[in-house]
Order: sequence, then structure tokens, then C-alpha cells
Amino acid sequence: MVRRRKAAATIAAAAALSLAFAGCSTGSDSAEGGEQTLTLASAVDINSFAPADSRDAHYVQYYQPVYDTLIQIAPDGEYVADLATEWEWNDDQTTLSLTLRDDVVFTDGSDFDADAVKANIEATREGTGTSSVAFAAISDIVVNSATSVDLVFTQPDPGIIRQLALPGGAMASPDSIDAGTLADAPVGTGPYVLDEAETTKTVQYTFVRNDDYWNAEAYPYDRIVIKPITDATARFNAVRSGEVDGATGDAINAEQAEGAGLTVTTSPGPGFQGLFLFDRDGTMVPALADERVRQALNYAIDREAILDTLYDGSGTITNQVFNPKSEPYDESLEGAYEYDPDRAQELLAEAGYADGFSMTIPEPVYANLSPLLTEQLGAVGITVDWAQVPQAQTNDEYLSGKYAAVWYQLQSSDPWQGINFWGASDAPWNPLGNTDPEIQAAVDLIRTTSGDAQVEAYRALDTLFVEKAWFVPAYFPDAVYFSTAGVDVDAQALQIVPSIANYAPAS
Amino acid sequence: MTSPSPIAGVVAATATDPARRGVLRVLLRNPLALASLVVLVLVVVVSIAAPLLAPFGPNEVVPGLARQGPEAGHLLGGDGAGRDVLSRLLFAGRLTLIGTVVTLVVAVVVGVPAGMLAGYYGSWWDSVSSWGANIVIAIPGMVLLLAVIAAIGPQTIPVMAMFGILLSPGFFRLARTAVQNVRNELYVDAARVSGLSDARIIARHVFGVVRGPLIIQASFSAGAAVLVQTGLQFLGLGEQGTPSWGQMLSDAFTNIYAAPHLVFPPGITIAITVASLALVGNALRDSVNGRSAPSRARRVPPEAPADPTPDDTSLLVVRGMQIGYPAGNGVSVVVDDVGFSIAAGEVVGLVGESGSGKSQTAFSILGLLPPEASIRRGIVHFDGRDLLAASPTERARLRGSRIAYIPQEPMSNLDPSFTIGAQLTEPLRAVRGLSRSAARARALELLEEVGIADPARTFASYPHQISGGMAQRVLIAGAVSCDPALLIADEPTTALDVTVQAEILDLLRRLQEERGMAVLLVTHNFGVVADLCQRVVVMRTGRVVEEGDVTAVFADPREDYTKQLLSAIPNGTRLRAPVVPVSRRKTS
Amino acid sequence: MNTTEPLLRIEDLVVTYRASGRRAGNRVLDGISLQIGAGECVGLVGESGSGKSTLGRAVLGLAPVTAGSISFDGRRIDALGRRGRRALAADIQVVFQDPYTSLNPSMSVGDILAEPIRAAGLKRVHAASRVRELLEQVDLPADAESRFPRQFSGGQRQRIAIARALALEPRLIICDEPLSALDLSTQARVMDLLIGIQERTGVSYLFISHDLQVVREMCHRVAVMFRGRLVETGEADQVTASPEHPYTRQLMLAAPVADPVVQAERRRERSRLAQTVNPAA
Amino acid sequence: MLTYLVRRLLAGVVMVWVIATATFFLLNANGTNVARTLLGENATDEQIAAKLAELGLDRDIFTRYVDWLQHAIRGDLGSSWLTFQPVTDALLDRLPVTLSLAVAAVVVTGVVSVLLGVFAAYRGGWIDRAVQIVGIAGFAMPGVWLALILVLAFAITLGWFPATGYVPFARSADGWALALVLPVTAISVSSVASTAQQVRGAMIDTLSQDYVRTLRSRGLPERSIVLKHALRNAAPAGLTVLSLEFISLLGSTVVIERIFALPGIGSMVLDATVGGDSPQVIGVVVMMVLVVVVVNLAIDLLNGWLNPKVRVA
Repeated sequence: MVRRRKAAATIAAAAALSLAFAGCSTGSDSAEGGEQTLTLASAVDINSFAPADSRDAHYVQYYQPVYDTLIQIAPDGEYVADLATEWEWNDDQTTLSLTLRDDVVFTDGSDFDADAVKANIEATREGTGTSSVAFAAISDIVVNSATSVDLVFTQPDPGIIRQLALPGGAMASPDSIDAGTLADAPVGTGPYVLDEAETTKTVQYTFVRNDDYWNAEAYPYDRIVIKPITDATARFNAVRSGEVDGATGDAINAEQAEGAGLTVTTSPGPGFQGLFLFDRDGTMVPALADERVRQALNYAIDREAILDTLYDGSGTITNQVFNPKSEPYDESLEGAYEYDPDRAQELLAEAGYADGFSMTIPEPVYANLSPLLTEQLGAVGITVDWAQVPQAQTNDEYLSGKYAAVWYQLQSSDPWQGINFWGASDAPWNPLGNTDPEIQAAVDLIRTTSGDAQVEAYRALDTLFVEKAWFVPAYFPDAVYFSTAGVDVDAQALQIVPSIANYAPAS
Repeated sequence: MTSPSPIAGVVAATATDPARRGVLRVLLRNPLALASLVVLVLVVVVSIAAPLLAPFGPNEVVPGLARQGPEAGHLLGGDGAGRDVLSRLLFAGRLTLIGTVVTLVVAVVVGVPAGMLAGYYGSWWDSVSSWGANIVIAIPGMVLLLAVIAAIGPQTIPVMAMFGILLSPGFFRLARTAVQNVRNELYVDAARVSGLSDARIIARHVFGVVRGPLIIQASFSAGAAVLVQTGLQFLGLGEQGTPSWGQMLSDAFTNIYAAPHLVFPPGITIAITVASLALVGNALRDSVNGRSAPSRARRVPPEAPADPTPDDTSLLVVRGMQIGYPAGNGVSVVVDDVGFSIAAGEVVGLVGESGSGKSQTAFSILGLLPPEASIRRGIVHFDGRDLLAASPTERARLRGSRIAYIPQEPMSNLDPSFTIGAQLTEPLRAVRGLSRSAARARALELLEEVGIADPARTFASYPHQISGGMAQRVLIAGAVSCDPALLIADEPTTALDVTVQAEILDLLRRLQEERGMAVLLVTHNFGVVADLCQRVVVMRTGRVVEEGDVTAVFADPREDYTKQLLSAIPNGTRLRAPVVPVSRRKTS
Repeated sequence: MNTTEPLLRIEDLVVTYRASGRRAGNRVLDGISLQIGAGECVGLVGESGSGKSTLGRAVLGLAPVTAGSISFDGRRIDALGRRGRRALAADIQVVFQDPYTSLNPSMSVGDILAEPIRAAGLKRVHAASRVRELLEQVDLPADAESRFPRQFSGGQRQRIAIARALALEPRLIICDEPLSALDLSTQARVMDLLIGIQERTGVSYLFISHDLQVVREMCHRVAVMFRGRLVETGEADQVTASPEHPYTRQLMLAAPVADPVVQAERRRERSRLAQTVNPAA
Repeated sequence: MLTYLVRRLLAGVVMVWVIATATFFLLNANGTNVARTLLGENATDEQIAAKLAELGLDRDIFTRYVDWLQHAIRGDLGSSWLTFQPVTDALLDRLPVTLSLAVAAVVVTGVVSVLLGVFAAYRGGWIDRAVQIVGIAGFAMPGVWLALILVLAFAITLGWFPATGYVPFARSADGWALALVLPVTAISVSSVASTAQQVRGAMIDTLSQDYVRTLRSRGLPERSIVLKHALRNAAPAGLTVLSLEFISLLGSTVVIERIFALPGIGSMVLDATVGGDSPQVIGVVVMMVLVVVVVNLAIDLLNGWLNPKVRVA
């Protein structure tokens, strides 16, 4: 997801060939006649419909029409039943027991059952999709009966529920898995089937109703068409001219979109943007080893100015790394680092850097950001030299250990996934392997607790991150969605695009 | 659009010599090119002096300026990050200029020496380098640049150096062709005979010729380099931290709704810069090629001469004719007050030296003067009809049926892309309305009539497959194909060898006698006149000097000029004295 | 100077142009032998394609010599390297047919004339005075020096070309159709100039032309070329007035003379000749 | 003629090989750590090593080159590092879009520039100057600008043509044509500008030839002289320019496909460049050069047919 965001951000430079003038022809034709069609533009193109190869974020819209997942995420972020009616952890958090529906058949006629779950999870674990790494923690899949299956883990993995709700947890027909045909010919239990005659790769994908679907009323449209349009402006143009009913948008265009009669749906975004301080041990930039210097950085950044400039203020300012929608999020930590350049200078002086210091870090991929950062950090005496990193090598370079810090956006909607991503001492986005005994203890505690105790443990960790200033979190940019007047769209919590079930013809 | 635009370049077809006139002088004389040059100089100066001129740093963020429109202190407003657009614009030219210079230097350094060597020495180096150039030229540039960026990242200098390599075949071919042309010029032979070394010949003679076209090519290449950089920067594949035009354009498009004003500064700057480069290139090219489409002289009925209706009943009557060409603001008169008559079946010679206006006179009768020429005065009556009053269509019809023309240079007067047969039959079908087979039969008949041994073979041949003498016979066949009453032959034998000339003269005489047509023979050769003509009209600097019966004029010319001309003809009476040894004097 | 040896001696000269591809070479000159004495003007007459210009270029080193020899002042010059050729520039010079393309349009007349002088190693000052001398020699005004070729008429340009040829006081000038591109009256004047120069300086000319009448008045001896071979050589008067070879006779009769009466007679004579002989055979 | 064809064909093959090889080494010389990009940020070193082995990137560059070449000869250009789709399949999926665009643009360029060029050369005067001014403007106007204006005017405001997307010809010929109008216009303008100038120049040259006057003296209608004789003789020069324009039009598709959201080879190579997907980039270069070679061959043949000196020999 992050990679895609980055690609999207760089391409957004190619961006917005949009329109200065009003007077466009809007209006959805989806409500005409007896058959209802929903046409969406997607920011990405799908390469394979096989859940084993799947990615999440923008990609979910391609999988949702054809597949059900074991667990579903409600628009508000709640995990709700889908193919699994119930799920339960054992006491030491190493076994997840799932109870399955017994009335579901795949569109090729075969039954959905526990064996199908086993086949799917095994395939995804071996696959190339983004879920494969997470599923690697599943050591055993025990089929108890047709409707009961246990997933056995090598160690507790609090993030697995979310994974099961993502396309990696989509259930495909075992026959098609064996045949290896899913990439182009998806067979699932979902509300729609892919209409291959009306589908042209890279141009448009058409899905028509699965007449035998068990939950048809949740999906009001008879036909879903998804057109991959990677350029942001082209996408906006497509919505504006009514060629599609909905598409991901840019916050800075929200006002003009509304002016043109589009509906703008804004929801809190899943990932936070900010400075990842890799060199907390001070091997490259000694100053960063000092907690006060890292705090000074937090005070020096004018989060609001940046969010205003880049996203027209559409987003949530944050001082902590956990998502406001997630349980560990601690409201009381906000305000810990109000923009205060004087305080920053004081802290720097206390740390012995009254004259400031300098560091070389990669230029952020977000257009227009670097001049703001240069300005704000410069104001407190910190000189930033921007290193140019080839776009194709962004992640390589960032994770190579060459840089003391990088400004990036990483997802944190699932706290446990986040910790494994950028918080733990062996996390990839901790490339220099910074370790702190208190933080490590807090991480270990989360793994072995559950329920409120776990939330407590998370919050303790969150507080540590803020106090020790391991990061300079800035804000969560909102997910912005544009749709035509013909459709009603509910935002999906912590997901960049609405789920397919969230669309309905305007009443 | 009535005032002449300098883009069209020099209107008059005066043969100007650009290499000599000097690049700068060409540009200074052309107002639009001069303006373009000023723009370019301004862009360069402003870019270099940006740190002195810009009110803000290129990356300096002004609080609250993000996406603001023009305001006091920020004449062009603020961009997406809140930076002063004017300041960025001033700085942005730098990266583009550096990239453009890199492109040009690489293209020239790679292309020109290779091309000059290939053109001058030829042989294996020519083959190898031309092959390389062909390969490079076949690469879609943008795609290769993307490949380079994929490999090494968005670094302006190496990427634009690669673009320079992509453009180098243009310079290579230019240098090669120019040098090849020069290499065969007589003055290079003369330089060689004068004892100049190759290096010196290349430096003095060859480079001078390449220089002009090189600057032209460079100006267009620079425009291309600017546009390519813009494209790459626009796609987000330029350098991130340094301001550039394409990046500004890209920023403008990202913010097109919130800040539409951002589109104009970079867009207009790019367009004006590239247009200036192109205009400079165009002005130079026009002065090199002199290749502007001739503008037609307005069709103004010529003034009638003193005696409007001559009671001369000859087949052709020309009276008081004046022909002018536009020159500067005025008109240069090349033929003035020319008059003569040709009776049916009469052969009249029109003689004079170069510049006498004899060919212009002939073309005016045919109605085939260049479009920029105009007949300002006079009358031309043919068979009782006023030709100057006739419509172009009428005159065209007359040309195809009653008046025919034989040109001077046989090879260049046949269309190289069509067979002889096609060229002979086309008028037969179009003008005389013959069927395909009838036209073919008639054409073969005509070819036989003009003394071509194997008519069928010649019929199927292309012009390049036949000799000059044969080509002239073909042209004569074409001319007489319509049974004309008047045949106008413009130096019909000048380009031919004497023996062939004699045969063609014989042919013309025979055809004239057989058909009884009138002939106007334009020539500088008194021998040809003596051979063929009954009457002669002598012209000098656009005027008729003497007219009369051939025998009389040759035996007893009245005018001094005619006498002088006749006496200038070597008649073999003066022979060289035997060789007298001369002691060589050395002056130095 | 060797008094018995002619200035230029050409023996059995063969020039073959390499044809492109695998086709056999085209033999342009085939066994030409010709001599030119000091102060002598030898005319070389033929039609286009006869090889007369190639012979001139071979002497100048501008055409490849396949076989035979060319000696200048007793010294072989047909296989000289570039350096040797350059040294020869002082002795052998050229005036080309087309005065429009034989002068570099971008150089001033002064530069054009100074070029061979400077190439021969003379100082700038000496070159300048020599240029003025040359201009005087060809009857051009002194201010011509700073002007450019395009500012001159054809005849004047040819004078410039002649001046350039004279710059190094050569002993032989190859005149390759120097009059053909000129008007009649100009022709006569340039011819007079060339004759005058020869009489003053004793330079030798190889005078290439297609016009028998011009050659008759210009040259001491005349050689007639036909298809790469010399068909007739002799005194100018004899060859041009009463030629022996049928081709020469045909050539002579083909050129129309500016007298209707004489021309009518020549025409009849020519058609008689054409019926009896075929020169190509 | 046959040997000529074979020789040109061989030269084309060699050309494709040389460019493909150069591109291969250019892109493989400094190895992007593609495995990291593929596996995501949280992949371990072992997984990355395994991925590299899977992609065959643990072998030395020459082995990889030989392997790549052997497959390429059989039409297998490898698989994308990012999408896993075989590159050849992806190219063939997208080729119709780009070819539709480029070929339509070349046809438009050819027709319009011949009309403009002939008209300017023949009529001269203000028409000639107007064509030249349009030429300069067309050359100087950044293509993205023009695209913006076209979309604004004809897609958003007037709604005549779609602003985005591509419709396969097989599905709907009308839709296909409508979808192409704006992008083709946007990329054709600059090539029309330069080609019209070339046609104009060639026509002025041809119209000033002696044989044109001689044809006039035969009483032929002007239409035949200009359109049959002069144009025929100016055609080789025009065709040569057109073949060069085709190459640059192929390049222009990169930007235009992005703007109009056309799923062609141009947008594919941009994605591949951004994503560091070397097999895709190499594949696109090979495919484009192949197309260029084929088009050049066709134009050579056409030129040969137009030029009797080549045809007869």
C-alpha cells in the first residue's frame, strides 16, 4: 500500500490536468432503466484476481465484487461476520477458532466449507500477495468439521483479524486454486461474477450479479464496472464528465468538486505521515541520540501549515503514531507537541546544540513538502540537506540504513501490524535496529495480553513513543472520495476507498 | 495579415548568401527574429542573474501564500507550497538552460565531427557512423529517456546528455551532407590545387558551410530539449528540489482548481522561449534556402501601349511590353518596350546575352512567367486574340493546343517520377481528349517522328534511363503533339553537345517545314540563328536593339551592339603566333 | 629547365573510376599520351563525357591514375602523396569552368587570392601586396579585394579565378572550359586576357574546351578526344581547319557558324559526311 | 527488389538487437533491489534473497543477458517484476491502444500537413505566412497544455468526446473513434506543424522545377500539375519526415496516455519507470523499436515504389 501511495504521489506530479472552469455535464446514468450499473474509476489496475496475489488499499474494490472474506469490516471499522459467523481466540492467543456459514456455494457450484478455508489460507500463505508475510505466522490449519476450522499460530498475532478481512482473506473456489486459473477467471462466493465478455484488461472490468448470492440485498447494483485510471486528474475528469460514478480524489480539489455538483466524502485516512527518526542512537547524526533534540524536532514542525498547504487542511493533526480510529489512540497525548519553535530552540540549547546541527535526508516524495520543512527546521537552526533518491529505489534507499531519518507515510490502522512495521526493534522501518528496553517491554506485553489489558499496554507504548520522541508524527491525511449525484457513498473507516457494499443509488 | 510577416523571410527571390551575410546580421534585419533573439537573451540573462533579481529564494516558503493569486509583493502569486511564483520562475530557467546546453553540446560534439569526417573522407567510417546514426534515429526518444531514468534516476545532466545523443544524428547528417556537398564544390578542388592541407580546407571552407545550418539545427534542437525537459519534469521525472518550468507546470496542474493562475507563468514562458528558438531558426533557414513560397503578383490588367490595336495581322504580335519583378519596395523592370511580330510559318530568332530579357519575353507569350512577375504594360496578340486579357484557363487551353514550348535543359524538364509515355499521353488525353489507346498510338507515332529508334522502349522508359539528346527529342515530340501554330523554343540546344545540337536543329527544321508552324527560337548562339531562322530580333538589357532579315542582319548589322556581338564570335581568322620562350620573371 | 623535355608529358594514361558494387570499373581515359611545352597552349577538344575534363583533373591530382604516367618538368607526378601535391601547387594551377561555384561565396576576394599564397608559407604583408598585383594583372580594380564573389559578374569572377591561379606564378595552368559559362562578348575579353598573360609570363596552358573555334584562336596545338581516347593531335590551324579524323571533321561541321550562307553550305557538307562515315564505329 | 527487402529486414533485426542489448545492460547494470519493492517494506532478508533467486537476479549479468536473449528471440520478454504478467502479453494487450493512437496521429498528420503544406506552397502570400505561424505555434505549445484545453472545451464543457479512457475497436468502432479524437488531436498538432513545413518546403522546391513549367506549357490543368506531378515528386521528402514524426509520436504517447488515462504502452512504460520494473521497460523499448523498424520498412518500400530510380534498379 505504501509503495502504491508513493507511486501515486510521484505520478500525482503528472497530475491534475484538471479544470479551471465550471459548467460540466454531470449526472449519473446508472439509475436509468431497470438495470442499475455502478461505474467506478480506480487509481490502480489489477494484475491478478487470485487472493494469493492480492494487495489491499485501492485494490479491495476489485476483489469485493467476486469474493467474500471470512470477516468483514463494517463502514465504521467494526469487524463483523461474513463467511465466518463467529471467531474466538484461545487463552494464550495462539489459536483462532472460526465458525463458518453452511449455506454458501461458490459460483462454480462447489460448496464453501472448512476445507475451502484451509486451501485458501495455504494458497495465500505461499502466494506473492501482501498477506503472505502475515499468514506466515499461521503454522497449522485444523479442519474440525465442515463449518469449523482452527488457525494455529506460532506466536500471538493481534493483527490477524484484519488480515482475514482484507483480500488476502478472500475465499476462492479450491478447484480454481488447484487449476491456477484465478488470476484471470476469479471464482468466489461474492455478490457478482466477472463478465469476461465485457471485460478488457487495463481498460475496464465488468461484474454482473451472482443470482445465487446469499446476501443479495446488501448490493443494490445489478452491474459493477471498474475502470483503472491511474492519473488523478484524469480520474477527476472522468467523475466530472459523468463517465464514472465515483473515484478517489485530491483534498485540494474538494471545493471545486463540490462546486461542480459532486459529492465529496471525507474520512480519516489509515496512515500517518511524518518524520521517521532512524538514527536514534546517533551513529550518523549524533544530535538525534538526544531525546531533547528529537522533542525539539516535534516542536519545530508546524503540522497545521503543512497539512493546510498540501491537503487543504483535510486530515487529522497527530502527535502519536496510532490511528485515531484504533483502540490504542490516546486523545490525551494530543497537544504534547504544539508548534513552538522557541521551545524547540530551548531544547536544542539544553542538549548542547544551541547553534543547531545539520543532517542529510532524502527529499520527501510529496510535492511541495521539502520547502516547508526546510523553512520550519531552518527556523530553529536545523539545516536539512535533501538527498535525491531515484523514485524506483525509494524504499530500498530509505531502508538501506544510509539516512538518519526519512519523511514518509506508513499505515497504522492496525496497531499490531504497525508495531511490526515500524515500532519493534526488528521492524523493517527501524533499519538501524534502535532498541529501547522500556519500549521493547511494552511491545512484549501487548503480545501476551488481550482485551482491555492489551489496550492499556498499547497506550503505554504510545506514551513511550511520544515521550521519547521516537517519531515526528505529523498528521493523518484524509481519504477523499468524489462521487456523482446519482450515488450515495458511505466512507469506509481506515480504508482509502469505500467498499463496494457502501454504494447505493441516490434516493 | 496584409503586412508581410518576416516569418516568410525574404519575399524577393534574390539570391542572398547567408554564410556571408552572417548569422547575426540576418537576425538583426528580421524584426520578429530580432525580437526572438531579445527574448532568448533575456531568458538567459534573467536565469543567470536570478539570485540578484528574485525577491525571494526559489524554495522559500512565504506563510499564507500557498495558492494565493497575484498580489502586491507577489506579482505572480504563490504556488502549491506557498513559494513566490515570480522568484521560482526566475530561477526555474536555470535547470532547463543547463539541460539544454548539455543536450546541444553533446549533440554537436558527438554529431558534427563524426559527420564532417564521414562526409569528407567517406569510406568505412561513413558506413559505420551512418549506420549508428540510423539506429539512434529509430529510437523513440521519450521512451529511452524513461529507461535511462529507470536506470540512474532523474538526474538532469546525464538524462539530457542522453537526449543529446538522441539528437546527434540530426547534426551528424547535417554535417555529413553539407561536407559532402562542399567536397564536390569546385572551390574545394581549387583550394586543394592551391596547396591547402585537408585540415585547412576543412577549417576554412568546410566548416564555414556547416556553421549556418548548424546554428539552425541547434535552435530547433534547443526548442526540443526545452520541451522534452518540460515533459519529463511534468511527469514528475525531473529533479525534485530544483525549480524548473516543467515542475512549475506540474504544480500548476495539480492545483489547477485551487490556483488556476499558476498555469500561465510557466506555460507562457515555455511557449515563448520555444517559439523564439523556432523563429530564430526559421529566419536563418529562410535566408539560407531563400525558400519562401513566391507570392503572386496581383493580376492587374496591363496598361495599353501607345498604339492599342496594331493593324498587324501576323500570327503573333508583341507591342510595348514591360515586365517587372518586385524588388524591395519598388519594381525592377527586366523587359521594357519590347515589340516584334511573327508571321504564320515564320522562324524568328530572339538573340541576346544573359540578362537581355529574351527568355522573359518568351515566357510572357506563353503565360508562364514566375508568379511574382507581372506584365506591366504592352499587348500580346496571338492569332488575333488578346492573350493578356485571356483568363488563365483560356491561356492554359491555348498552350496545350496552339502554342507549344521546348525548354533548354532536357533532363530537368521531364518529370522524373513518370514514364516518358505517361508524360506524352497525359496532355493528349487531358487537352485533346484522346482515348487511352489513341493517345498511346499517337505518342508512339510522335516518338518515331522525332527520330527515336525504338519508340516502344522509350515510351516505357523513365527520364533517367535516356540520354540528354533523346530527352530533347521527347520534349520536342511533346511540344509538337498538339500541332501548334507557334513553337517557342528557349535555348533548345544550349545544353547539348555540338553534334547532338546539329541533329536537333535538323529535326526542328524538318518539323517546321513539314508542319509549317511558326517558331520563336530564343538563343544566345548566332550560329543557331544562322542555321534555322528567317528573321532575327536582337535584345540587350530588356530592349530590342535590332530586328531584321537574318541574311541582312548578319551581313550588314546596323547597330553597334549587333556588330560588336558578331565580331566577338571567334571565326578562326586570328591564330596564335608560335611559342616565344619568355624568361620567367619572379616578382618576389 | 630542361630544354629538350616538354614541361608536361602524359604517357599512356589510363583512368578508371571504381564503380559502386561489383560492376566493372568505368574506363574514362584510355591510353592518352600528350605533351605540353613551356609557354605553349594545348587545346583539348571533345564532347561531354569524352574524358577531357578528367584528363585535366588527373594532371591536377584530382582524379586517380590507374596506369600510365604524368611527368612535370621531367618528374613523375602521378603518384605523389598529399605533401608532394601541395608542393606542386606552385607549379600547376587551375581555372575551372564555372566561376560561380569555383569561388567560395563566404570569402572575400582578397582572402581567396591570399589563400594559396599563405598556404605556400608567405607572410601576411607579402600576400597583401601580391594580391594587389594580381588584381592589377587581371584588370580588376584594387578595391575588389574587400568585396565578395557574388558582387561580381561572371566574367569578373572568372578573372578572380584566373588571378588565383596566377598567385604562385605557376608554370602550367589547366583551363577547364574557362569560357563556356560566359557571354559571347565576355568570352572574347577573357580569352584576350589569358593570351596576354601567357605572352607576358610564358605560362603553359592545357586548354579544355568543346568549341573548336575558340580553341583555334586560343591554342598552338590541339588534341581531339572521343570516348576516352585521343583521335587527333596537331597544329591548331591544321586540326581545326582541315581535320583528318572523321570525328573531328564532324565536330567541326556540327558547330553552326554565324553566317546563314556559310552555315547552309556546312549543313549540306555535314549530312554528306554523316552518310559516308559513322564516327562511332 | 527482393534482395533489397531482405537486406533492409536484416538491418532492422540487427537494429532491434543492438538497442535491446544496450537497454538491457543499461537497466541491469545497477540492480534495483526489486525484491524489496515486491515483497513490501516488512520483508526479511531471507525472503528477499529467495525472491531474488526466484527472479533469477542472483546470477551474473551476462548469464541473465544470454538467458533473456534466448527467450526474447522466441517472443518471451520475461515477466514483470511488479505485476508478474508476462511482458509480451502485457505489451500485446496494450499495443492496440498505442498503435491506434500513433497510427491515427500519423494519418492525421499526413493528411493535414499535405493539405496545409501544398496550399501554403502553391498559394503563397498570407496563407503561406499563416501556415508558418501556425507551425511555430504548434511546435512551441507544450502538448500537455493543448490536452488541457481540449479536455476542458470538448469533454467537460461541450461533452462531445470522452475525457478519458479507451474503447477497443472490436467492442465499438464509434466508441473507439470518439475516444481517440482528443488525444490524437493533442499529439498531432506539433507533428502537423513540423511536417507541414517540410511538405511546404518540398512543394516549393518541386513547383520551381523546370518540368513543372514544361507541364504547364502542355496545357495540363493546374490540379494535375500540383497534385499529381509536384506532390508525387515531393512525396519522398514528406514520407521521410513522416517516418521520423511517427517515432516521435510514439514517444509522445507516454504523456498523452497518462493525461487521457489510455491504457497503452506509454502509460505502461511510465509505470514501469516509476516502479523500477526493468523487464517491462526493456520490453517496451524492444516493442517500440520493432514497430519503428516495421514502419520504416514500409516507408522505404513506399519510397522505393515512388522513386523510379530505385524501383527500376
